[in-house]
Amino acid sequence: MNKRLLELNNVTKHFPIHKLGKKRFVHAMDDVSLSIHQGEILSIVGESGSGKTTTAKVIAKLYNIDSGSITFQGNRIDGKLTRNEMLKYRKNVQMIFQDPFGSLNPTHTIRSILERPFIIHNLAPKEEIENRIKEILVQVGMDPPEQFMRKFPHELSGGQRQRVNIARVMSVNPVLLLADEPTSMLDVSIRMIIMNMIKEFRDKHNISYLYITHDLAGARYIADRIAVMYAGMIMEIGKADNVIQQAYHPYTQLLKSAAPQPERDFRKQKLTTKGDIPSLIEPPSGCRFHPRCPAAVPECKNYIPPMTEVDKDHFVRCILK
Amino acid sequence: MGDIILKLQNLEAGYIIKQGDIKAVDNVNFELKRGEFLGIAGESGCGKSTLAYTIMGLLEDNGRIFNGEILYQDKDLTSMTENELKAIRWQNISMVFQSAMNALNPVMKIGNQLIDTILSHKKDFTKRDAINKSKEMLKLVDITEDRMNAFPHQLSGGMKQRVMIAMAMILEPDIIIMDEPTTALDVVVQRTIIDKISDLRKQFNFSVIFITHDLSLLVEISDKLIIMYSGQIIESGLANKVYNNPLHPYTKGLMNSFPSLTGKLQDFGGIPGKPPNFLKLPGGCRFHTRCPMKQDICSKVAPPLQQINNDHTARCHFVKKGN
Amino acid sequence: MKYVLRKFFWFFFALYIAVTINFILPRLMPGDPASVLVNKLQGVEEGSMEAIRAAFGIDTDKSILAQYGDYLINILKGDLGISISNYPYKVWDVLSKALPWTIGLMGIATLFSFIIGTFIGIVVAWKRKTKVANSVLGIFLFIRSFPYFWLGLILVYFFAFKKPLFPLGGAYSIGVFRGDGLPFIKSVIYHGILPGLTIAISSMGYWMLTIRNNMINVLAEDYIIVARAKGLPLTQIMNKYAARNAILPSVSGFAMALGFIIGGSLLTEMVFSYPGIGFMLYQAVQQQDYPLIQAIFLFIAIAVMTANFLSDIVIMLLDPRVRDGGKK
Amino acid sequence: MIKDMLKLFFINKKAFAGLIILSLFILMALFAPMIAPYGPKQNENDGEKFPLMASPSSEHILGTTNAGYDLYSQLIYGSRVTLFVGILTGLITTFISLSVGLFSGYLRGTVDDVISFVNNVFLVIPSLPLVIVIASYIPMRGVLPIILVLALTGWAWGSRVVRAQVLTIGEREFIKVAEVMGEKTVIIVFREILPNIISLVMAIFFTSTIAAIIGEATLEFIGLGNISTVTWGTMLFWAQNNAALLLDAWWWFLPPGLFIGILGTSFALMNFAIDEISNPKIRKR
Repeated sequence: MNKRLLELNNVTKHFPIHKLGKKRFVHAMDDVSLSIHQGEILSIVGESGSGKTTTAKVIAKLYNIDSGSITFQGNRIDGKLTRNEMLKYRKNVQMIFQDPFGSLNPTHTIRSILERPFIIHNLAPKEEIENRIKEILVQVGMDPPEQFMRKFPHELSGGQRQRVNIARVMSVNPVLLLADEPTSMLDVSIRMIIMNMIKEFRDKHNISYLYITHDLAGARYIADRIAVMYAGMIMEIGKADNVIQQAYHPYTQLLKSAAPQPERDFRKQKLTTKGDIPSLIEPPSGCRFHPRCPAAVPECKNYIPPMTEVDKDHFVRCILK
Repeated sequence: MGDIILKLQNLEAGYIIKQGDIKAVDNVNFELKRGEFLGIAGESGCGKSTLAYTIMGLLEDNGRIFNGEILYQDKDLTSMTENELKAIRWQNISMVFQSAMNALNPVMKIGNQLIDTILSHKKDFTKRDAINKSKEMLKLVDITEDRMNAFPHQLSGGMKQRVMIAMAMILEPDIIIMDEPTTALDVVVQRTIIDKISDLRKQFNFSVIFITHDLSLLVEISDKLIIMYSGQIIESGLANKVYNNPLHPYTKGLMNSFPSLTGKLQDFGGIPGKPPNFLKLPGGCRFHTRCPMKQDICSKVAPPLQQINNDHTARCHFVKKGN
Repeated sequence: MKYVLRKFFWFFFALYIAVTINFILPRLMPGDPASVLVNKLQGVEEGSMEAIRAAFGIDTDKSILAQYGDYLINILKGDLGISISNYPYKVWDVLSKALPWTIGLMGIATLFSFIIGTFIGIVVAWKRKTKVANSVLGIFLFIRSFPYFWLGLILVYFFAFKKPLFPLGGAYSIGVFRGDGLPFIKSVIYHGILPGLTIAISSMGYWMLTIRNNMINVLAEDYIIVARAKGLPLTQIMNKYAARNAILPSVSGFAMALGFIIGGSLLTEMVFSYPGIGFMLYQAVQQQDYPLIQAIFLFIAIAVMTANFLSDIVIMLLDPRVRDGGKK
Repeated sequence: MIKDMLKLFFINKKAFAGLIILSLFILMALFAPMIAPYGPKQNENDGEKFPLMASPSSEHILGTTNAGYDLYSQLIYGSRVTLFVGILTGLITTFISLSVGLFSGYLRGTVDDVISFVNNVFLVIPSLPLVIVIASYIPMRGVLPIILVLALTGWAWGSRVVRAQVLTIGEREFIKVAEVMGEKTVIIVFREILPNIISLVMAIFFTSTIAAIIGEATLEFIGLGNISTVTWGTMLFWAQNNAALLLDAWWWFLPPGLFIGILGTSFALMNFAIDEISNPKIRKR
């Protein structure tokens, strides 16, 4: 639990947008620092446009970062890697995407989708691949595997497709899995099953996760620690239960009060915020949340508060703390 | 809350496709009172959207109403001509669609899209009246009147959905059907919209049929709850009763699929397997293939929807009256 | 506004490329146009010969860059050189006589075919399940597969030769003059009907199919269902909701198709001996009048690019998303 | 998926009709010497000269030309060049469109900027007039120059459509998955993207083949092709040059054009069927 597996230090990622005239940027990630320990599940929670998916894609090396550093198992990986280094990194770090149908090429059978990892990373001799695929399919609960191997993605349900996706990433025995809202497009009845499977792989194989979600309750259920992102910045990070139960940041509190809670009589509670998620092209000055913050004071406009430790391992980016 | 304004009796509807008939709504009965908030929950493909489209009379060309009645204030919508239906649709029963992104015509100003709704129904309205009414409705959903001249792409997702709510309310209908109106939206936006709907309902006393797969949200906001599975109602009742005392194993499974935000952390399970194909429905109880409590009888005899007590029904062999 | 500027910039740049291609082509070709020119003009006195060479840009004494510079300057001055087959007339003079005919005939025919074809396409999509709609679709699919010139031949054969309802060719009757007023106009219209019809019939299928496919895509959109649910009259749904959205890709396709249609129309003019630039191109090709061929190509390129630019502007007026610099 | 599509293709009535017509033409081209009563440039049989400008008769089903050639035989032999030019040009055009579109769409960045710029220029330059200009400079011996000229001026539309499609597919998650898995670019392009645009590729092939058939006929008709070969286009050229129309020799100019149209229709039908199959919105309704 204590070994640091992945570390992001002050990572910034801006996407240029092409328009006539001056060059402008989408501030997708600003000054993001976080770390994931061996065998830990860190959940990033935030609304769309908060930069959580960009964070995962940056770690997956789908994007290069603008500044800061990313260290994996003690080695910097944010620069350009050789083909071999890249392959090695890819074998260790894998990603599960949100859309279970979009993640599977509709023109290939499950079998030919699942044999790619073995071929790319040279994991098994040709004649063994078939058996390895079967093993892994059983592991993700697709039993009997023969029945599924010949099928095309469109012949499977959403839950089955996501199982195939998990099977594919599991086949390379990764140490870190980036899961980008892996259950949000699934039917409610199957979500917990997939989440439980993810948890189980952590327990059994000591795999670490970066688990991205917009569902606060789900994050609390699955994660050891939670990071709350807003408009490209981390606002609060700490032990899962602490972040939820003692939410310091007004934004975390907002998310909390907005989440559906059947045990509460909602008629009594009203949201205290107005407005939409700010433009990431021209983000608000100072604290990114100040235009919507019910507790904002004049200084909030003027400077970006630093991350402050409010409790043990519980950090908040708010001027009031 | 008062009189019954909508009553579905033995409604059967669905689609005719090459491989056979699909009865996506199978023998559905319910009553909706004035001012009531009825939640309908179920997985994708349980027939909840088909139900909405059937009530609206908007089924696609291959859609059919096979049997049953939809009684709006004792008038049967299923036996009406398209013209008679037109007089009731939107005027008395309107709808908010799932994807606000695509529900507005991208090349028309939203003001005009509101106005044409009024003008096609209210013959005594002048254009001026319609404009004023539209502005008034936009104000109700917290959109300033200068947005009358905006095009849909200039609005955020939440704003578009609020425009759709204004559009659904503009003729002051008795019933608004909402088909997953907040599914595509972020939690905070979702909450503001839900708040808005509840305010407006208090103010105008219309009934809402709210369709979603998000049971945790539904329990929180509904008066009455209907759980659908494979085209059938498998449990219905007052929302707090269904939440506190779910009877059907499927409902229990659904309840167990939402981890609690602040409550005790326990293991949550979900429901393995997938809903049956409408073309190859299993014999007996439709849920028996996925049911953790299944017995021999379940695959042989289809259970009826039983009245368990005053406000609670369930379709399972193993629930008894007074449970 | 940025959108217009960008399109305007692109328009000029494309134009510049077309002009440059026009300069490069004869210099890349294996044959020697200069020798053709010299052969053709044998007997012309040496002084004019020099002038022609210079005008045509085959001044071998100068470097290619200098030639290019001269060429660009000449183009800017509207000096396209001298037509070989119409010596000693300038290309521009020859061309300007043919231009109005082509612009008139092709412009009107294309506009008609666009409007009618689009209209038919909308109706066919709206009533796509009826037998009539399907057979109309089939007929257009069939007609579209024929070369324009052959359709022209068929029309001439049946409606001018077998049943002399219309003239065999030309733009107006012999013996009628420009100054005659109404009789001249009548004659022009009378002569324009068959060639116009050829262009209209053969290009109509394109518009019809394009808008039909767009319509079918649009009709599956949610806002159509909403419009239906709102109880709007069908005509309003069809026009303001469906057709209004479906026509956008058609308009942006207009310019692109125009290149194709102009190509086809050129051939139509040949069949009807219509004194436009198509017929002129035919004659120029036969007589190897390279300056004229190139000038005609340049003109067509300019026409297509202008149309392209205009359709971009129309799209901007029709689609608020483009106006805001969003989509596309 | 691809198999399903092919299956649908063969079930589709329009595609089937198109396929039948095309096969008939191909058979006609292959077995021309057996079907045609005479050679394409034969003006005598056993020392007996054919009549000139004869109307259809039992000896000459479609009459003869002013040089005494049998038009029925010419029509049959003409299918050879027309089909050859059409299909080969279609293939080359599709190949260029596909390679340009695939790589500019997937690689993006500067490569894409440059390629799409050139592409856009080619798109707005009217191709037929350009072909005429080019063809008027090169002496056309054989059909190869025609094929090259048509292919080189006809690829722009296709590559733009491919590029647009590749751009959207490139955004799909399975491409990202392949990247994260460590696939090589070449494999991503050919194994992951290409199978997803098969229907588009077919559509481009059909469309460009029709364009090539008409383009070839047009060039021949103006006299820019090799007028000594026998194709449907040159048949029309000779018919026009000898005023067949004014001589009421319908048998000379009617059949070749009709055949061009029918051949074009067969491709159009298949193209239409592909559209029906691959566009779920059209299929559904």
